[in-house]
Amino acid sequence: MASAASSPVVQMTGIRKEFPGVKALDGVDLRLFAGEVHALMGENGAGKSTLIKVLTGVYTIDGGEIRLGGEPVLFSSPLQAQQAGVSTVYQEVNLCTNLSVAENIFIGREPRRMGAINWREMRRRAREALERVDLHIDVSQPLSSYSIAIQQMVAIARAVDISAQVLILDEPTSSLDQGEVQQLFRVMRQLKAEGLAIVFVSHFLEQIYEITDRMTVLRNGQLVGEWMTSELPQVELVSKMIGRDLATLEALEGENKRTLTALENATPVIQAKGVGRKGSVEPFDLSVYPGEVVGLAGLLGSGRTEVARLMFGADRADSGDFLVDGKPTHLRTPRAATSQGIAFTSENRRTEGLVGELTVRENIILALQAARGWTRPISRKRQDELVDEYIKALDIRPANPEQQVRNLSGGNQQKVLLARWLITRPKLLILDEPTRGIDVGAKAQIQKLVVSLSEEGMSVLFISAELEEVLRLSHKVEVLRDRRIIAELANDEGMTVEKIVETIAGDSREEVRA
Amino acid sequence: MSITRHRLFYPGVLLLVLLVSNVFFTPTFFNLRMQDGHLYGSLIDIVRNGAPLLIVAVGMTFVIATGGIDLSVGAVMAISGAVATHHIAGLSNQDSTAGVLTAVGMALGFCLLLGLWNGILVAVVGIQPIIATLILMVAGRGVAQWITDGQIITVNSPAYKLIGGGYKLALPFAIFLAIAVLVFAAVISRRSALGMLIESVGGNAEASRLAGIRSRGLILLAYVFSGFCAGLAGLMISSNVSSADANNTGLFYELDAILAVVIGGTALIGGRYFLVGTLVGALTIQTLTTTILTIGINPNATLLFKAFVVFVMCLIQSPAFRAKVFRRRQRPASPPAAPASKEQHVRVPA
Amino acid sequence: GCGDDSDDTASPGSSSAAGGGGGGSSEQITLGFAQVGAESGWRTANTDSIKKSAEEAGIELQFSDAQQKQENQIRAIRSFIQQKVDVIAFSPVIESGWDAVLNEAKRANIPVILTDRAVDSEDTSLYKTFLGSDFVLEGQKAGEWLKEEYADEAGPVNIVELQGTTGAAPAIDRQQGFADAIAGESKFKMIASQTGDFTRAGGKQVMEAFLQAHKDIDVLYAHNDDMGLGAIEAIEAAGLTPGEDIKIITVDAVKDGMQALADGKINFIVECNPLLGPQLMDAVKKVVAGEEIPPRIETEETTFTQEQAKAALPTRQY
Amino acid sequence: MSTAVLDKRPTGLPRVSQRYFPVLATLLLLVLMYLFGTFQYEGFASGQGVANLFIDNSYLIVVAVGMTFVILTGGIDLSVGAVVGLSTMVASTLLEDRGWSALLVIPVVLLIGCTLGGLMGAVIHYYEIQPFIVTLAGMFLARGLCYVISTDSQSITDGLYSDIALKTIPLGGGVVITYSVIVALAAVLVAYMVLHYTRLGRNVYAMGGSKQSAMLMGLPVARTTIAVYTISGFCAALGGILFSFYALSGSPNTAIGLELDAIAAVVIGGTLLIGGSGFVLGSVIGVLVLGLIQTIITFANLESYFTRITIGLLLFAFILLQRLVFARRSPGS
Ligand SMILES: Nc1ncnc2c1ncn2[C@@H]1O[C@H](COP(=O)(O)OP(=O)(O)OP(=O)(O)O)[C@@H](O)[C@H]1O
Ligand SMILES: Nc1ncnc2c1ncn2[C@@H]1O[C@H](COP(=O)(O)OP(=O)(O)OP(=O)(O)O)[C@@H](O)[C@H]1O
Ligand SMILES: [Mg+2]
Ligand SMILES: [Mg+2]
Repeated sequence: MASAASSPVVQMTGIRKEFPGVKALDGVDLRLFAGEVHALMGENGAGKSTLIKVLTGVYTIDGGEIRLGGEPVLFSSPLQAQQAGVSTVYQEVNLCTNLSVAENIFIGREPRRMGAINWREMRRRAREALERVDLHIDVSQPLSSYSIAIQQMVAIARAVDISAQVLILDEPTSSLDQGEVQQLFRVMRQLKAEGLAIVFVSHFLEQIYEITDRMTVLRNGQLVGEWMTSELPQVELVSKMIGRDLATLEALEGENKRTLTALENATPVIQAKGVGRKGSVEPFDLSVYPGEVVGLAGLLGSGRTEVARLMFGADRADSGDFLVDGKPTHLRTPRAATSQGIAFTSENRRTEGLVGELTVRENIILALQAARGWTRPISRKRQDELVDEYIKALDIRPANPEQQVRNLSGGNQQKVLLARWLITRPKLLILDEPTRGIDVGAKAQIQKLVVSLSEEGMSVLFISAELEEVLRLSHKVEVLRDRRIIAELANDEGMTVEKIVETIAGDSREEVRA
Repeated sequence: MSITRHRLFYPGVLLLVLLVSNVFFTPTFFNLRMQDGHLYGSLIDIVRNGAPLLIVAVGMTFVIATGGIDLSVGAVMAISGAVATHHIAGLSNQDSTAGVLTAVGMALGFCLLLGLWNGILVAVVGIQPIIATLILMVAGRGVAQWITDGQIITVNSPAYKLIGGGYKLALPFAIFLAIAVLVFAAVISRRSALGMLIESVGGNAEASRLAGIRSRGLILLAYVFSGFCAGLAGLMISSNVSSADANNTGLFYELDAILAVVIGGTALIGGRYFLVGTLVGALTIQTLTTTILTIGINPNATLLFKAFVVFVMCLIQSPAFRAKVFRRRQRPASPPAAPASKEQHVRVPA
Repeated sequence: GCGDDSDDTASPGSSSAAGGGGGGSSEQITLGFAQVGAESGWRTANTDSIKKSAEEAGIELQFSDAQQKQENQIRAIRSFIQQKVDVIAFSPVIESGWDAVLNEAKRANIPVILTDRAVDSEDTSLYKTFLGSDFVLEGQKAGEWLKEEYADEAGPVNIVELQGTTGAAPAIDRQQGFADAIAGESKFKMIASQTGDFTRAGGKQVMEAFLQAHKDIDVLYAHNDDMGLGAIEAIEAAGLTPGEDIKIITVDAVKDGMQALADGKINFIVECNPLLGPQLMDAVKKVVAGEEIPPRIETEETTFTQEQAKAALPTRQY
Repeated sequence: MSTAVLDKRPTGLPRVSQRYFPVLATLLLLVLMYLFGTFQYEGFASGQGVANLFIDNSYLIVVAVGMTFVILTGGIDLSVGAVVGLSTMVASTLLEDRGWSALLVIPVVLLIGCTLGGLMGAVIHYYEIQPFIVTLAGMFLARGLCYVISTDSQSITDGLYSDIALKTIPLGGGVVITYSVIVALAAVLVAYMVLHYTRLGRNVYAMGGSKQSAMLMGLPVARTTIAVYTISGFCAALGGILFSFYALSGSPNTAIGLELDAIAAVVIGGTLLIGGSGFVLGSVIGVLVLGLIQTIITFANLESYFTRITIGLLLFAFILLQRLVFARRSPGS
């Protein structure tokens, strides 16, 4: 437990950071003590990631002071921060996907023998480091061959392995499943016991209350305050974060059991028959009916993303057929899928979703424009209308359509990606981890949106690591294991998260985790 | 303050400085006079000689925006001039408008095909652009030499001469062509969604694919347009001297064109492109060449001078450089020490 | 004039062609020729002449184009040695750096003939003969004509120069020869000198700039016809009359140049003859037959005034 | 990329050869091309012929090695050709006009190359200017210095220098190589070791993968950038020395356009121009491909203008075959 008596390891005072047109941080303080897990809380765009980047030398501060162990410091690069014992997992997975897993963990501090990198030793130690987070993968494969979740775990393993004094985790759990999160928490507790100071950012309030000791809350780049986690009830925390009360959140309570009636005689929007891809997903059958929300549940790497990609033509299926509205259709390319009214938001928004250099407006109208072809431009007026509407609807901040998307906070980027597909008014919306990195308020908004869209007749294929969320929204849940759909569960009375977990786990839970 | 923020502020200033510096060596540098019914002067020379470069650079801008590069423009220019003059030289009446138009049509048509070839290698076969276009860069000049039989073909055709060396409304016709290409490119890409889609493909190819963009067609289009531009520029250069020199036309033009694009602020990795920037870049390069000639720099030192100017240009354009120079001056003003109100902000509950 | 010259040089080639053809039945001579490249019309004419006269002389020609790269030429010579040709001939891309490969040829007992450009090897036994023009002399001829032309005038005479490609042997030597020739007389002033890269477009652009920067140009000296032809366009565009307002001297005497000379737009051309083929084949045969040949064979070259050009034009070969 | 699949079962091929599969396949294509030349032209295939391929291209191999470092980080170095030219000029001038000893001249030349490269690297990193412009300015600078030193070419007659240059090493069977070949192969070996067994080497790959990530992972991005351009400058200078061994002369017009050959060799060798992936051995193969094309051309007895066309066609055939071999491996566009 943190003792206020001892002096803080890190003390940031009056930090200011301005980007052209945005005051990202305005007089923010942060104190970190040895042996504590400290939550950094705030809505999307509140300034959490910026504060972390300022601390670790990615950005230079415009004002304020940073002390490490009592000494004033000003890191000019993450390298210096690392050398001073501050290791960080930044929000987006920032690893080199062209390198092997082992290298990603050890690059910059590779074990050497007689001056030369000792690859064997490096792989061995990489396996050890991954063991700590309970990940068993081939460390000599390039990182790009693993899913975003695995990449996230690798990033964590690297930071944990480096950490000496301070460990900073910026939304490390956004794409992890329950098991993975628990494993991470085990490691964090252990490090805490070893005397490390840990900063933890997450939009999952349960996780915050489970693991953190104290918290600092930011709003709009300003400090709201600092509290002991145990002394600030969840409801109060949320209202401190969003600055208003919880009406939006509560509106969703009760929306739990959802069944669609009269599906028997309807034609599925999309029907996959024996669709599969060698080495990727075993052939599966899957039907989505108009207005139906289908959830995909499974462990990390169980193949949910692969199913989604096949349904969108992002990967080409090598077996099976698709029926769209009952008619046989080839879905060989995303282009073919979009012209059938199918939309897809990738879980990997940075590399597969957004075009960072383009503006918010351009990113939002991209898919709609692509569908119309370049010869039929959407008039600027119409663009502005559409974009304004969705910036408001999804509360994208800053509400500046001409801002470059790469300068948006992570959560707001996710909203932009969602907006891109919503304005195409698709028949089927495939959402892979759409609530990744989205704050409580926005998450509730998005969930509500999914519900209302499905009520309007849009079908949704919904993937989330959060089973509660899957259960809350879906009419039926497809359960995956080892890249196979093993069960289809109707979300009727009596269906619970536990039951899904049991199905995923099959006979013995241990077997799956191994 | 806000005008200095503009992307083109520093390149523009540099261009002006280059132009003005000429006056110290040639006081009459900005003078224009009428000569045989057309305007005559250094500025006119700069614009006319810079026109082909600008046109090639406009085509190159699109290719670079898609994340590619086109090394073959120089060779395509040579081929274009060779095809046109070869046809004209065979005419009984070299000045016949129809004959010249056919020649121009043949040349440009052929260059479109060459652009298509590049585009197919890049977008369909999937060869890295630099190598894909290198093939035509090497082979193309051979083709041009083959057409001209290695000799310089000279034609005597005022109609053909118009394209690169003639005048309309007292101004070089080349200027109108260059403006037409620039305006066409700007309008077609910015009034339609072409520009944005190209920038999207160049900015993030995979994300664009998943957004349903047909990137293959766009990339093809960019290379075809670049081929067309190179062809037109080749015609201008060949027409300017009423002859086709397969060996030398467009030699090292690809470097100048790329340089013009890059000076204009378009990044070589693709994404956002700036046509007006390319215009400034092309004019700057031509002004630099003309400056070297008019102020009489020793030919042996020409390259050193060029190196110096390009270097200064990079530095002045670099925000990082300006920030470093600027910050040094500003630093004393903003004390790095913490504000006095330190304790007030820290609220330690319990 | 020149037409005669060309015929003269062609005749020994064609006469020996018959002899070569006769002897060829028993043992055909193979000549490996490493050309600089195809960088100019002059060079292409040179290549054509060599190919044609080899055919006429019944000599088998192994031809290689080095694309202006010394390393390619070295490689070509090596491959000729490997292929065991009887004679190697080449126009060196640059003067220096041939000792190693020429030594290899010597060890393989293959005689070497240099054409068009010389090498600076101290060991002259590395090659049998040099066959070509003297670029310095060409520059001097240009300068001499100028001195004569302006003999009666007080001056000052303002000269601008269009140089060939920077660092190219003909450019350096033609500049040198010209400068040497006019050095004695202070009335000649070189007011500007720039490279036009031997091309028409280059010549035109540089001349345009000269005309903007200097109001009183009397003479233009261009290192080849093409740059001169480009410059003529610039001069005309400036409202001046080439050949009168500005006197023009060029080197090469290609057909277009001769035409301009005959039309009075150029005042004087120093010939640089690319038609080395017949003389080369002659030398090759002599070398193979073991005959002595002079260490330097000058190509027959002349100069042209406007009248001479009119006379020579109908019979020009290139 | 996300479609690649983990296969935990050991496959038939050992892992190393899987990683090097592209390079090996390219090598195989090279051999096929060599066989083509052998059947096509008499006197083509010989031990010395192969040795000559290395002798004639030793300098390009070295330059391409340096270029590989730069391209692996996602950069480009257009100055190498001019630096090669400058090196031959500096060497010949110092040796002949100044009478310096070869033992002094060589380090001086290498130092000049490193300095130029290092400066360019620093400008690229600290002022965040695109490598293309900076190295283009470097190219103008180096070439301009050549002409300022002299526009004339000059033979090198220095005893020690020409001894090293002309000395051949018999390999048996009448096949000989030069010291330049040894130097080039040594450079390749060192580069391989540096790239795969030092932190610098791995940082090079990391930067090519993502510069942003490399920075966030705490890698010394500044140092690495400066290092790769210094290495490239060093290699260009070394290539210049090898060239001056090869031609025993210095000339201001040496190696014009060599940068393109070097870049082409690197890319043909399988390195991605955007960086992050490729092998230095691939670059060597790329050089040999270009050299072999040139050799075929010299044997082919072509018309002047068909020389270029044929080079283009051979290059095209090679790239196309290479592409077909890999078509299966990389899905998508
Ligand atoms: N490089 C940049 N340029 C301009 N604005 C930026 C830049 N980086 C961040 N911002 C802005 O600073 C503000 C804070 O962003 P930050 O990424 O710190 O938010 P966050 O609290 O981490 O949000 P999230 O929970 O969505 O990750 C946002 O308004 C964002 O748009
Ligand atoms: N635990 C693991 N062990 C080995 N490989 C894995 C593991 N998890 C994922 N992978 C690999 O990563 C690839 C991508 O998995 P995919 O993204 O389809 O899974 P997912 O169910 O969508 O997981 P996520 O939770 O990341 O969304 C799979 O092809 C698989 O080979
Ligand atoms: Mg964040
Ligand atoms: Mg997934």
